[in-house]
Amino acid sequence: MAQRDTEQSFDESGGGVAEEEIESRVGLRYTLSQVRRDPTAMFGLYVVGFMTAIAIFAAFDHYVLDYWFAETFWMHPHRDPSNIQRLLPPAWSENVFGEGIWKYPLGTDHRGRDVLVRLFYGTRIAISVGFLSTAIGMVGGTIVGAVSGYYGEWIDDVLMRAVETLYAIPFLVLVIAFMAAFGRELVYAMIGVGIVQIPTFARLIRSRVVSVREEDYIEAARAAGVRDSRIILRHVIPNSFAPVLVQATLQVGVAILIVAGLSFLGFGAQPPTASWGQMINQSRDSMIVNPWFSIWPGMAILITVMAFNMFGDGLRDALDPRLQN
Amino acid sequence: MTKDKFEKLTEINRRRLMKGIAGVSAASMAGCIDQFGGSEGGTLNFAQEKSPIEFDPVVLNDVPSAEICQYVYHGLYEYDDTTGHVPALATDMPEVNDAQDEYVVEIDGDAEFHNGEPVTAEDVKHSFMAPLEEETDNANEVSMINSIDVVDEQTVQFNLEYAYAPFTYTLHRNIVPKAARTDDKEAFNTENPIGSGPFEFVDWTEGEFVEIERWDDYWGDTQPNLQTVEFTPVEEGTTRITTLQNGDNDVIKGIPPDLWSEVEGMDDASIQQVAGVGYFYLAFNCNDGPTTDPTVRQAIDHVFDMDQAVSNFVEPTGVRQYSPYPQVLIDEWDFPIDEWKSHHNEKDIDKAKQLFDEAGVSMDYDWRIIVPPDDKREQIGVTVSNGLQEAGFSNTEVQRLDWGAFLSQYITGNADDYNMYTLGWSGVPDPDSFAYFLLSRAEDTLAITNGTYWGENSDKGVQASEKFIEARSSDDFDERRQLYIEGTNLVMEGKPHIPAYSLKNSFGVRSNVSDFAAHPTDQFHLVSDHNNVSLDE
Amino acid sequence: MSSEPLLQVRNLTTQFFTEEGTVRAVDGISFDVYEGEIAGIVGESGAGKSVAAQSIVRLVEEPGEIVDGEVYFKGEPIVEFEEDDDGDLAPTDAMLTNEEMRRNIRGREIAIIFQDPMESLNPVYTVGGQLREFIEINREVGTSEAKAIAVDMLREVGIPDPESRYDEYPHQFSGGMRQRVLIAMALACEPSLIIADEPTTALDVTVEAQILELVDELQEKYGTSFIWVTHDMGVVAEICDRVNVMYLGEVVEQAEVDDLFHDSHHPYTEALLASLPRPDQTVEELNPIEGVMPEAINPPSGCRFHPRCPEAREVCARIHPDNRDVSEAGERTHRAACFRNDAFDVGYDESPPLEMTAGSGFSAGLTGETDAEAESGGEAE
Amino acid sequence: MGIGRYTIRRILQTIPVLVGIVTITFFLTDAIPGDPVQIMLGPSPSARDIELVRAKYGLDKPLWVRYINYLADVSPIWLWPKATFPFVELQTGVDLGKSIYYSVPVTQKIMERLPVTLLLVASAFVFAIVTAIPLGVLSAKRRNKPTDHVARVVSLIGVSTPSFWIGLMLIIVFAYHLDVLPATGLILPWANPAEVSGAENRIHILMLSFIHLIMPTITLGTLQMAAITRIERSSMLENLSEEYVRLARAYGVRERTILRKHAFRPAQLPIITIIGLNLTAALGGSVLTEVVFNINGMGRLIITAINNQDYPLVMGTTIYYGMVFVIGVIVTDISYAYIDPRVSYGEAEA
Repeated sequence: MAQRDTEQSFDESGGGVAEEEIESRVGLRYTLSQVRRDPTAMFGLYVVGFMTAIAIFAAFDHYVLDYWFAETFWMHPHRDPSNIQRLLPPAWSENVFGEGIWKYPLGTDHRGRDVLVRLFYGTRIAISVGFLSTAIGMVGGTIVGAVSGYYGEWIDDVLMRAVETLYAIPFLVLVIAFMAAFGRELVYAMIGVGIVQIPTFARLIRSRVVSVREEDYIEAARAAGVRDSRIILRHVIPNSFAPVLVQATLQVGVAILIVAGLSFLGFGAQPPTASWGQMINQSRDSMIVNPWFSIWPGMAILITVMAFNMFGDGLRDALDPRLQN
Repeated sequence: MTKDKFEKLTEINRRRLMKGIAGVSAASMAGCIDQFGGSEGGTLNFAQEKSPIEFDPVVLNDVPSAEICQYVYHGLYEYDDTTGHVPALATDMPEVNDAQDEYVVEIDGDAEFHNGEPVTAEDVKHSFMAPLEEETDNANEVSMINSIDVVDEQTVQFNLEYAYAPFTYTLHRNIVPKAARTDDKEAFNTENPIGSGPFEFVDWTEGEFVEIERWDDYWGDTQPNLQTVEFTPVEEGTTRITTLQNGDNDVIKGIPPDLWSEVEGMDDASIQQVAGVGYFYLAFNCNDGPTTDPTVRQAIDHVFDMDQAVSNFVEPTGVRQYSPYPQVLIDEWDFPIDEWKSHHNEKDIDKAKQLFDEAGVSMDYDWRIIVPPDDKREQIGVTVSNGLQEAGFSNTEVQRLDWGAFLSQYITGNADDYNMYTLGWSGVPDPDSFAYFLLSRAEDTLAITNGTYWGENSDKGVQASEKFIEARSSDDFDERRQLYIEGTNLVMEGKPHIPAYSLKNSFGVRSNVSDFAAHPTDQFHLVSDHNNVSLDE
Repeated sequence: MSSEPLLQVRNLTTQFFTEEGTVRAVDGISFDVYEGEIAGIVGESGAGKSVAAQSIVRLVEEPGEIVDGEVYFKGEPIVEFEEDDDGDLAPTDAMLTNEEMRRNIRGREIAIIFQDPMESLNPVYTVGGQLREFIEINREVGTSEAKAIAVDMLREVGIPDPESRYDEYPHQFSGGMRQRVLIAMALACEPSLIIADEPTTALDVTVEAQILELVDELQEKYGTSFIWVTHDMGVVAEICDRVNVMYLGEVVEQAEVDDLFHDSHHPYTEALLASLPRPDQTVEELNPIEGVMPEAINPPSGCRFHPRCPEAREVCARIHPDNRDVSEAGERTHRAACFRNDAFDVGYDESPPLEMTAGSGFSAGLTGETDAEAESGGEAE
Repeated sequence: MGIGRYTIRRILQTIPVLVGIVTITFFLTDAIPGDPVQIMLGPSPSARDIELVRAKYGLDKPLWVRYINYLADVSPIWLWPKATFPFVELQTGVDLGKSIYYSVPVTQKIMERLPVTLLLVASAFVFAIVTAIPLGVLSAKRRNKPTDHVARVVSLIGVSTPSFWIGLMLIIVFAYHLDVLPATGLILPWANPAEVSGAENRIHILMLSFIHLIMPTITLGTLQMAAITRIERSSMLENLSEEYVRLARAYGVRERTILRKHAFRPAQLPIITIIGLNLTAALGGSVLTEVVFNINGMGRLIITAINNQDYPLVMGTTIYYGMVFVIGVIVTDISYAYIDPRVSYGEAEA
């Protein structure tokens, strides 16, 4: 009979990147131990770790050292070099603006700044917005989903309609409208992208909670007079943590893509702060003459998002062995 | 409304200013027959930078729409190949009274609209009065008109509120048929505009294309060679170049600086360009915040090198400009440009630091530079921001705002909104167009087109402002010149602006297009007394 | 009963090659099925019953593989191995190809009924459509005739108003009704042998009884042979003619049903019999045999049952008993693989008894087992 | 319960969502800084002008009054209270107001642009489905074989690449360097040949339309293609190990038939669901695609509206986006019900 238990409602779940309902019968620790045996997932994790390390370092240099490190040992990511050589190609090639030099291994941008150093410091934006917005979505979605699933009835109805409403307006449109209303700065991109992720998490959590709600130990806790908030926090949410973690990993990738799209449209980190989407946007005018300036930030996004997807896929597979390779 | 409206607004200013300058004879129009004869017909595909949105000159308020309307409509006067006037619907230059507040214009008896109706004095009156009566968005373009008298079928008299030197430019306004327009204004604006120009409006899909077609019964002398012209908006520079390269478009307007060499290198296309009558600048908030102090403005001028910035980010699509006046005015008015040029400062961070120190600006100050959504101006803003950081400030912010937000912010005079902004102004070839609107403290400029408040807040500013206002209503060239020089000297010293550059009107033109003419103020001419574009097969 | 068996299984060996190692799910089993009889295969979850059943029609899925043994059906070699030049085992040339299996054997000669009627019907097609398709394939009849057969068959298995229910979807049928449909499906193809793989496990007890009755009736009527795979001795008693008891991939006892029940020769069989469910309890609630069956990936040495066997002696842990005839002279054949029987001479009686170690070391067994099954494509137990 | 009743029930369920969309849109739009009247009138409006225009657009009333008014305007039916019998007044029809920037009714503007976006999104989904389903099936069939690895790498890259970047790269390569595909615009296949330059008849239009669609479709469709491939693969794998597939196999059904019928059809259920859900992502993505390819759809309309603080237009476009999504979800739900009989008969799924 064991197999039937795992068959639950796959039809509904779809298994999409955005909307995967993951059935977990095993704990988080077991999941992680499974992941460790998946080379693809581990590769993803290493890349994620690498990018995160860069982001943390970049943030440290930005907030604490005020680019002391960059200026002393490398180049300032925003400031114009004293001798501006614009739109240079990578060191090994040449274009109409000149021949690439090793001082700028990946070439220079439209202001003559080193593309590599800007990619490096742009990691901070991608990673931080990816993580923080997903965290906002996760926390918001968890609260909404847990409350909705736990109380049911009209609270559930109201919250779920609200969630559907949020989901019904295309993410990008909603975030753009949100940023138009509150501001184009990064922090609003973060909040906006966080908000649009709430439905994904809310649904996931809710479906878990609905099934957990009827469990004996919850009934027992309730009968023993434990407060609802405590039941939700101590019992219901932890029980759903593993699938949420998987979803969150995949969502970080989605968030990075949305933020890149926003930056591309001019909503997001404002110049001169380097962000990948904005670099692509800025490269548009010179794309023909120096395509490298477009290619690098695109690759950076691709690799980072792919790493999150690889790791997230691995986590999901570990959590749900039916989908394993 | 956005950059277009704003530029259009300023562009239209060129029409309302100046009088005594344009000594171009009306005769140049006569005898302009189609001397190219040859290949007639064909469709010219033209890529605009933005989509036009309306075609009724009474309400029209943006550059792309105006670019098209100039071929569908005629004004009483039009530009010659540079910035002179030639009569179009008028038979001759206007008769002006001594007080310079009455203009009498006679209309060409042959002129008629596409619907066969003759162009009458009533139509002219309607074209000028409708904006005021209907309170259209562009009504301020004709607000100097007190009344218009229909003298007879062919003669109109304009009575001005005050002597307004550049009024002949106002007379460039396109003339609409009163009856056809008032019949259904909505349809006239978007579906069925009727003018008296060499091309008829055929079809328009917003954002997609506008098609105009040669009017075979054109009353004028020069029949266009082109059969149809199709305008397509292509906003993205790279894409525009691509459509030029692959032949989707024969002419594209606006070449981004980075792609200049690419277009130059094309085998079957070339660049046509002419200096535009415009002025781009960095302006300071002289009303609030540290930039009220001239020392600080001086210091900021030292944190970067405008020469360098313009050379990096604007050239070759524009040229460095050292005063509020574009080259054409420098030449015509013989302004002391070398002296003004000497106010340019090289980058000198130490000097800047010293000046900041003198002025007592805290290194923690949050600098805020707002820029409109335009790459070149943004780059200038970023350059200043970088310079400030080099000088030791850590909190500098460049905010690229949408036109809507930008236009509502840059005039507040509030340091929380901006310490500096970059903006452009395109005007008519008269110093008034730049000095009065950008630097005077007149009621209709301060906090409206002048966001510096300089004319309000400092002695020098007040003095300069007074001179500019005075120069406006003077009818004596030498007196005006003197006033402008004195006022501008004060501007150069006080630095409410740091002049930056002026743009060229640049076009990528495929080699099968002949006789295309870029124009300083009209952007380009397809058919006129001096050119007639044709397509070689 | 004819003397020549309909199906002969000899030393059939099926293994699953997983990352963790080789699972010897079916480890050299042999049995016969004669025409017109119902042969039972009985054992606990994980004993390899279902894999054995699937191996007979060669439906073992990746990473499972039949590695040795013979299966002859009406003399046709469904499975046949020989040593190749290198001494490795390889299928013989005579062995039926996959195409021949599909065309001539599956459905047509040997039909199968799976454990779970809820999952065995495709939810997006009508019941009748599915029935008709299989009839068309296996009886080479046209669409309308197949439909007629299908409706008749539905009536035959006791589905009321079969004409209208023909067009309904599986979800509109109850579990018992679906199992009837599956039985109809099997019978409609007129096979010689039906393998029923725990067909009643998922049903509740009253429905199970009805189904068993129905099968008994139909089996008599059509004379079809059955292999009835189950873990339930009660079912065996009710329906089977001959029983094979499996434990950890091996047949440990083999006898006519009466003999087995009245005179079982293997402690495992005894334990199974002791666990016969009463109507007021479900099978799961009973935990009749101490401990959990070890994993087939690493079976215990000697007799595989010895860690759980109350009568295990030292010798049982050392020597592996084969399944040999333990019947007295003149009795019907009765095979068992237990040293208690006199047919073995390994010194069982002298050997010291073992401490019971039931279950120890296998506490995590459930999870592991589930995984292994999921990996293997699911041995439905 | 039949499909018909199911459909009606689904439609009724969307009403609160639509009200929610209007509400969110209204308050979000209201929070946009800047004064639309200021922008509308240009730099030098007189005080009188401002007041007039404010009144004209109803901007002089308090927020909640405007909200109620707007709700009344956009809902097809609305009852206003009134003093005399029957104490309510019926207001019918949908009125999204007039665009400030374009000075035409918002609905008219949207109706111009909506078909373009729908064409683009539909084309992207067709592309995604047509490529992803065979790829996913093949990948599942040849699990862990080279085909599968290639398909999985492709889909992994597909879900990880920013769509607008794909578009830019396509433009550089195919429009600029190879000069084989047009870089801008979209031509509707039902456009009037007389209005399209270079086209004389319907065939020309269709060809032009197709050629113009290629790059935008790939740009917008790649993400969907990759996502659907991934789901198709796992769904097929899932179904190939289903009991009913094994049953079919046990009854001598050919592998091909199993792949194409027995496993395939039920495996499409999650695909339908995901297409419905991903519609929101695709509509959002179309904003970027339209910007990259200079296509005048809803996406560029909303950007223009936001940049010009055209409140009625921002609200109108957002509401339409929501409506398109809601309708899309209903359509997918109904097609789901069509494929999966369990849904329309109202049986709760396991």
